[in-house]
Amino acid sequence: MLELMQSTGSSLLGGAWPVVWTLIKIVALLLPLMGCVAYLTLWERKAIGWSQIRPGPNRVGPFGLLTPIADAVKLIFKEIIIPTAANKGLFFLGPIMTIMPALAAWAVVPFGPEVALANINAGLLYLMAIMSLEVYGVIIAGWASNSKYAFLGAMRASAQMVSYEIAMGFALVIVLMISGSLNISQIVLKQDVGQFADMGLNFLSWNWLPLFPIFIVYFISGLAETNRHPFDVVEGESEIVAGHMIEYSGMSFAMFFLAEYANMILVSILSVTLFLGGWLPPIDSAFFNAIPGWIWLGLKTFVVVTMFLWVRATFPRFRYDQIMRLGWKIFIPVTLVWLVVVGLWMQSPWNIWK
Amino acid sequence: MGTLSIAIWTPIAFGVLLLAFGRQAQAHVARWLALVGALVGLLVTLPVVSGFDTSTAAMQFVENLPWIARFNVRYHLGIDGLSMWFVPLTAFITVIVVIAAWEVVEDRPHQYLGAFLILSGLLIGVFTALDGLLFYVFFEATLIPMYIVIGVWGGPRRVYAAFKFFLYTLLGSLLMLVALIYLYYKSGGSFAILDWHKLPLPMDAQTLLFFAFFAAFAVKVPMWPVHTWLPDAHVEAPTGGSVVLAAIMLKLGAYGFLRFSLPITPDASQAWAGLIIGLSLVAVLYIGVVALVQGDMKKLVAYSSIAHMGFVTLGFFLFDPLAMAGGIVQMVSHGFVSGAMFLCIGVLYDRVHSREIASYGGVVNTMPKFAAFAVLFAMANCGLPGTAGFVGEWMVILGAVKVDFWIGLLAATTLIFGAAYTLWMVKRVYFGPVANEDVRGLSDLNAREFLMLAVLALAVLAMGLYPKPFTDVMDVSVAELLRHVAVSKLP
Amino acid sequence: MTLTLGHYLSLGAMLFALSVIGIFLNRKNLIVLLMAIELMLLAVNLNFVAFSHFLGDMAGQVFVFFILTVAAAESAIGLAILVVLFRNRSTIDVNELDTLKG
Amino acid sequence: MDLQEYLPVILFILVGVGVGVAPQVLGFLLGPRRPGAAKNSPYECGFEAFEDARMKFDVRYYLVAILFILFDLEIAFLFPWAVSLAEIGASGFWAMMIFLGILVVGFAYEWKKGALDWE
Amino acid sequence: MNPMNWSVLSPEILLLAMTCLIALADLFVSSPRRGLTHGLSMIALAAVAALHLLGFQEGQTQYAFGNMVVSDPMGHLLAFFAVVATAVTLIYARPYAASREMLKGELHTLSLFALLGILVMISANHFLVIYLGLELMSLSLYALVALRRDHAPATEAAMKYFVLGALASGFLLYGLSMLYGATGALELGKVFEAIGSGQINAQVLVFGVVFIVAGLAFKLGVVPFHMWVPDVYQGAPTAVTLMIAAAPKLAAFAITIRLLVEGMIGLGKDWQQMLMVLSVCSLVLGNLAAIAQDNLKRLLAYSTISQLGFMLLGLTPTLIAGNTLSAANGYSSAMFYLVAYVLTTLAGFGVLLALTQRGFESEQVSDLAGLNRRSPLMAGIMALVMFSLAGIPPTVGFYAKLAVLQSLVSTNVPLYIGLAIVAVLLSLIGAYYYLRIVKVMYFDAPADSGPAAGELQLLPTEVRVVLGLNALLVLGFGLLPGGLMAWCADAIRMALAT
Repeated sequence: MLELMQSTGSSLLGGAWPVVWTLIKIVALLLPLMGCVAYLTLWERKAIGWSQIRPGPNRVGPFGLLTPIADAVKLIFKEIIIPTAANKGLFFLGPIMTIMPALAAWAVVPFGPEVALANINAGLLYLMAIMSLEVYGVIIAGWASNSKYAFLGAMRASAQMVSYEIAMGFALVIVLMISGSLNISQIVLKQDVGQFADMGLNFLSWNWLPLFPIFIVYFISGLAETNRHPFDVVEGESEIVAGHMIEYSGMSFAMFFLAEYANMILVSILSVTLFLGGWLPPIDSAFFNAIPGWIWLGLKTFVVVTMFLWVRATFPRFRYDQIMRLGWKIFIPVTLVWLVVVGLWMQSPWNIWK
Repeated sequence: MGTLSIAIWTPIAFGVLLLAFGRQAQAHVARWLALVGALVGLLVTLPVVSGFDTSTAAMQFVENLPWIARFNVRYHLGIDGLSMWFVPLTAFITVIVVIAAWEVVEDRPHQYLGAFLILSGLLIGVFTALDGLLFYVFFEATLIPMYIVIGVWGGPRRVYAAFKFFLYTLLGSLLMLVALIYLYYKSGGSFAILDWHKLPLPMDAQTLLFFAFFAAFAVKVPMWPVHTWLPDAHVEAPTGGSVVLAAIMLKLGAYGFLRFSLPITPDASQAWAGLIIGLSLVAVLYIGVVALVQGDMKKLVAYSSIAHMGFVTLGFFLFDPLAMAGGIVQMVSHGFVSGAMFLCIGVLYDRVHSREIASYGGVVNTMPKFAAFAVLFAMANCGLPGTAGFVGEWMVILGAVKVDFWIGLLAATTLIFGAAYTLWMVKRVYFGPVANEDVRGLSDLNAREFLMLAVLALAVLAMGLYPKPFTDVMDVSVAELLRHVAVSKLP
Repeated sequence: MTLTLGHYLSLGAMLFALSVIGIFLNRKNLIVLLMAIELMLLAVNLNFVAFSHFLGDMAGQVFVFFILTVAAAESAIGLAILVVLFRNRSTIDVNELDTLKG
Repeated sequence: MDLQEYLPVILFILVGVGVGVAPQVLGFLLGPRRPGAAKNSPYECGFEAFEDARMKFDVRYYLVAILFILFDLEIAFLFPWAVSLAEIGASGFWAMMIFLGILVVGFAYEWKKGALDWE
Repeated sequence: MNPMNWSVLSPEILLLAMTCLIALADLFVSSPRRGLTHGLSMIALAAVAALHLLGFQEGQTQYAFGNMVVSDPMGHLLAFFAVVATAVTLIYARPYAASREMLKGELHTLSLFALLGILVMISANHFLVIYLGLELMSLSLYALVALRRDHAPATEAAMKYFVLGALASGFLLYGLSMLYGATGALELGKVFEAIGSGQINAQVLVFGVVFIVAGLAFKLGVVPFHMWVPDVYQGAPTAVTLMIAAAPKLAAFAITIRLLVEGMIGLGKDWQQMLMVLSVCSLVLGNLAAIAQDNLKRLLAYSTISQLGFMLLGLTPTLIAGNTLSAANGYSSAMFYLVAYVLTTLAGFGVLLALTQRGFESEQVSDLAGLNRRSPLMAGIMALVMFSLAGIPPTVGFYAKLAVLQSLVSTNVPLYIGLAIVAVLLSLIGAYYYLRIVKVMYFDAPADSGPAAGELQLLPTEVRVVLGLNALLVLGFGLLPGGLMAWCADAIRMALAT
C-alpha cells in the first residue's frame, strides 16, 4: 500500500512529493506522540496517586481516561494573559522555542532498524544541538515576562540545565567511544553484539552494564534537564511558584506543559536507545524476536518514563546548591573518570567493543 | 691599555665612582676625590704632549681593537697634529672646573663633579676617535652630562636652555649619523675615518655629505645662523658648564670640520667654501655688533665666542696653511681665554649673584687682584699682542689677506669689534667709581680663585709670547691636510 | 543555480564587513560588540569551510574547529571582563568608557 | 554527504514551530479576552511590582554560563575523537588524555577556587 | 610526515607542565606573599630559558609535530628573551602586586600562560599554531589586565584591549583564510612553495596579505591600529602594562618574520610598502602625541608606538633587486632593535614599579619630579632608559637605531635613505619628550608625594639586584653591543637560510 501511495504521490505532485511524504510521516509520528504525552500526564497522576494509596483522577470517562482531553479543552478556552510589562513578541516566542526542540529532536529517534524519520549520520550531534536549544525557550520566557519570579526561575532553570548538559554530554561521548558512530541506529545495533549476545543474553550486552555509572548519570541528568522532580526548583511552588512560566496561561502555558512531557519521553527513549538496546529484544529467542521492535522500544520507554514518575513520587526536592554540587562536583568527575576507564579499557587487550 | 685610552677612561672612572658613592652629606670627600680625579686625568695626558712626534702627519698613539664585529666598528684611537692639543687642554680645563666649583656648588657636588669628569673623558674620546661610529658615540654622549649640568645647576631659565642645547645639537648630529652610515656603506663596510679620507665620491654625494656634516658641526661651532642655542646655554649654565662649553665643546664642531668635512668631501668643501667663509664673516661682524649691545656679561662673552669661532671656521676654509694653523691655534687659545672669561664672571656672580653689567662698576677698587686678571683676560679676548688671543687671529688674518684682501680686511675688523665690546665691558664693570653697595662689599680673590686664574693667566701669556710649541705640532698635519684637500676625490 | 566558491566568499566578506562596521560604529552596547566579534570569527569560519570544501582539504575544517573553541574561550573572557566592568561602572555603554584618555 | 537526509529534520523543525504557534493562536481565538490592570501586572504574590524585573542578578549565573561554554566545547572536541577512537589508535587516545589532563587541571583549579560552590 | 619529535618542544612542554603545577600548587599551598608560587615560577622560567639558550647554541633547525612547529636559532633567541623578560617582569611586579591586593596566584599563572602562548607563536610553522599561540597569549593578557577587579580604569582598559585584540585576531584570521584559499596550505613551508610556484591568484594573495599585515599591526600596536595601546598602557596595572609592553612584542615580531618573510617573501614588494606606511605613520603619530602626555604610562605607550614604527622600518628594506643580504641585514637590525627596546622598557617600568609601592601610583610625569633628590639610583636608571629610548649613545637604544638606519641606508635606494632621514628627524621630536622626563627628574623640585629615599631602600633585594643588572645591561650593551648584534644576525641568517 505504501508503494502505491509513493508512486501516486510522486506522479501527482512531482518534486514536491518528498516534502509532502515527509510531512505525512511527521504527522504520523507526532499524533501518537501527542497522544502519549497527553496520557503520560494522566499516567503520572494515576501513578502518583497509587503510590500514595489514592485512586488518582477517575471522574472524566472510565478510570478518568478522558481527563487529558478535558484538560486540553479547558486550556484552549482559557484566556491567554499577556502582562502589560511583557515583551510581546518574545512572550509569544518563548513557548514556541520550548516546544519546537522537544518535538524536533524526535526526527532522529530510531524506532527500529533504519526506521527513523531522518537516519542521519550525525544523529547524536543533532540531538545534542537541538536539546541545547531548550534553554532558549526558558530564558526567553523568563525574560519576556518581565516578572521577578519568572526571571529568577529562568536563571535557575537555565543554569541547572546547562550544568547537567555537560554531564550528559560526557555521558554521550562515552557511549560514542564504544559505538564509534554518531548514527543512532548504529549505536543501537552495536549493542547487539558481544560475548553475552553470542550466548543469547543480549540484554547483558547492552551498554547499561559496562557503562552502568554513566547510565545512572545520564538518567539523573535527564531528570535535571527536564526540570523534573527532584530537580524542579525552577518552579518550586514555595519559592518562586511556577518559575519561568508563571505569567503564562491557557494554551501558551500548555506548550510548556507539553514540552516538558515530550521531553520526558524523549529522554526516556534516548536512555533506552543508548543504554538499553533500543528496539532490540532482551533475549535472543524466537518468541522475543517475533515481537516487533517498536513494541520493545515502547515497553522499555514506558518503564523508564515510569521511573521518572516513581522518582517524583519518592524523593524530596533538592536544594539549589545541592543540585549544582551534584552536577558539577559529582557527575562531571564521575563521567571523566569513567571516560578514562573506558578509554583505557578499549586500549587494553580486554576490549569488548572491537 | 694605551695612553689615549687611559686619558679617556681615567676621568670617566673617577666620575662613575663619584656618582656611585658620592653622598650629599660627604660633599667634601667628593670634592677631593674629584680633584684627585681631574689631576690624575691631567697627568695621564702629559705623555701625549711629551711623546708626540711633531715630524709626522701620521696618527700617533694608535690603538685599534675590534669593537662591534657586526658592523666592523673598531675601537680605534689616535691623534695627530690637529687633535693633539685638545687632549691636555680638556684635562686641564677639567681641573680648573673642579677647582672653580669648590665651595660654589653646594647642591650635590658629587653629581656635578662626576658629570664633569665623565664629560672630560668623553671629550677626549671625541678628539681621539679615529672610527666614525666611535667618534659619534663620544660626540653624542657628551650631550648627556652637559644637559644635566645645565638643567640642574643652571640659572632661572635653565630648562629652556638645556633643551635648546640638547635638541639643536642632536638635530645636527643625527643628520651626521646618516652621513656616517652612508659612508660606511660606500666604503664597503668600514667605519674607519682614515679609510673614508681615501674614498672617491661623486660630487652630488660629496655635497650631501658635506651638508650633513655641516649640519652637525655648524650647530656645534656654532656658526651663524644656528648659533642661537649658545647664548642661552652659556647664560644659564653654571660657571663650570660655561667654561667647558666655551673652552672645549665648541671645538668639537671645528674639529669635526677638520676631521670629516675637509678630507672626506674636499671637492664639495672647496665648492661651498664661499658659503662657510660668508657665514664666518657674518659671525665675526654681525655677532660682534650683537655682542656690543649685550647687558649681560655672560651673554656678551658667549657672543664673543661665536665671533671667535667664526675666525676658526674662516681659517679652515681659506685653504691656506697659515690660516688653517691659525684656526687651530685660535681654538686652543680660545679654550683658555673664554674659559678664563667665564671664570671671571663666575667669580663676580658668586659674590653678587648678578651677571648684569649694570650691577657693577668700579670693581677694581674693591677687588684689585681680581681686576688685574680680568683685564688681562679681556685683553686676550680682544687679541692684544702678547696674549694667546692674538696669535690665532693674526695668523688667520694674514692667511686671509693672502687669499683675498677683502676677506682679510673684513676679518680684521673683528679686532676692532672685539676691542670695542670687551673693553667697554671692562670699563663699565671694573673701572670708574664704586657703583653700589654690592660692589663695595666685595672681597677680593681667595686662594683657590687666585690659583685657578693664575694658572690660566700663565697659559694665556705663555701661548701669546711663545706660540711655537703649539704651531710646531700642527704644521705637518695642516700641510698634509691641505695637500689631501687639494687633490680631487671625484671618481 | 549552483553555489560557487565565490558565493561563500562573498557571504563571508559581507559578514566580516558587517562585524567590523558593527565594532566601529556601535556606540551603545558592549554586548553588541562582543556579538560582532563572534560574527567576525564566524565569517572567517565560513571562509575556511568553503575553501576547505572546494579544495578538498580537511585541514581547513579542523582549523574551524579550533577557531570555534577559541572563540568560546574568548567570549567567556569577554563576558567576564564585561561583568567586572559593569560592576565597576554600572554601565556597558560604549560611549561612557572614556576615563582613559590623554 | 547526503543532504537529502536532512530534509525531514528541517521539516520537523518547521512543524515543531507550527505546533508551537497554532495552539497559541487557537487559544487567542477561542479564549476570552478580558484584560485588567491587576490581571496584567506581573505576579508578585499579590504585592505591587515595585521595580523593573530585569535587575542585577547573582554573578554566579555568569560563572556557570562561562564554565558551561568551556566544558561544552571540550565535549565538542571529544565527539569526533570518540567516534574515531578505534581508528586513531593509542597515540590518538593518549593525545586526548593529555588534553583531558589539562582540562582536569583547570577543573581542579575551578573547584578549589570555589567557582563550583553555589553557597 | 616526520615523527612527533617531542624533544623539539621540550621547553614549551616543560613550561606547560610547570604552569599547571604552579596553578594547583598555588591553590593548595598559598601564602599571602606567594613565595612558593613565585619560587616555582622562577625555577620554571630559568629552566625554560636555559633550554632555549642551549637550543640557540646548538644552532639547528628542527621541525616537529608534522611540520607544525619549528625550532630554529631565531626562535630560540627570541624565546630566550621572552622568557627572561617575563621573569624580570614577575620579579618587578611582585612588590607592586602585593601592595595592591593583586598578588594572587593568577598573576603568575596567567603570565606563564601568556608566555607559553608567546613561545608557541615563536616556534609556529603552521597557521593553526600561530593562531593558537596568539590567542593563548592574548586571552591571558586580557585577563591579566582585568586582574584588579575593583579598579575601574583597569577593567575599562581590559575591555578595550579585549575588543580591539579580538578584532585584530579576526583580521589576522581572515587574512590567513584567504591565504589558505589561495594556496591550499596551512603550513608555512607549503604556502611559501605555492606562492613561489607563481600559479596563485595574486589578487587573493594580496587581499590576504593586507589583512594579515593589519592584524599583525594591531598586535604590534602601530598606527593606524594603535588605538588600544595608550588606553591599555594607562589603564592596566603597571606590572601588567610591562607584561604587555615587553615579551609579546617579541612574539609579534616572530610571527611577522615567519609569516611575511619566511612565508611570503615572494609578495615582499606588497607588504613592504604597507609596512613602510605603517612605520612612518607610527613614527609621526607616536612622537607627536607623546609630547602632549602628562600620564607617564600613556607617554610610554606613545613612545612604544613610535619605537615599534622605527623597528618596522628595519623590515622594509628587503629584496632590493634580489639582494637577500640587505634583507637579512634589515631583519636582524629590526630584531636587535626589538631586543634593545624590550630591555630598555623592562628597566623603565622596573623603576616605575619600584616607585609605586605603598599605595601610590607613580603614573603622572609630575610624580617623578625631583626623583634625583629622592633616589639618585632610580633617577639614574630612568635617565639611562630615557636616553636609550631617545637613541643617545652610549646606550643600547642608540645601536638599535643605528642598526636600522644602517640597513636602510645600505640599500643605496633614495627612497630608503629618505626614510632614514625622516626617521632620524622624527626621533629628534622623540628626544624632546624623553628629555622632558629627565628634566622632571633632575631639574624640578621634588614632589611631596611618592616614596622617600628611605622607603626605596625597602625594595626587596631581588628587585634591586635585577633592576641594577637590567640598567647595567642597557648601558653595557651600549658599550659593547657587538655580541648581541652578532646573535641577532646569526639567528636571522639561519632562519632565512632554511
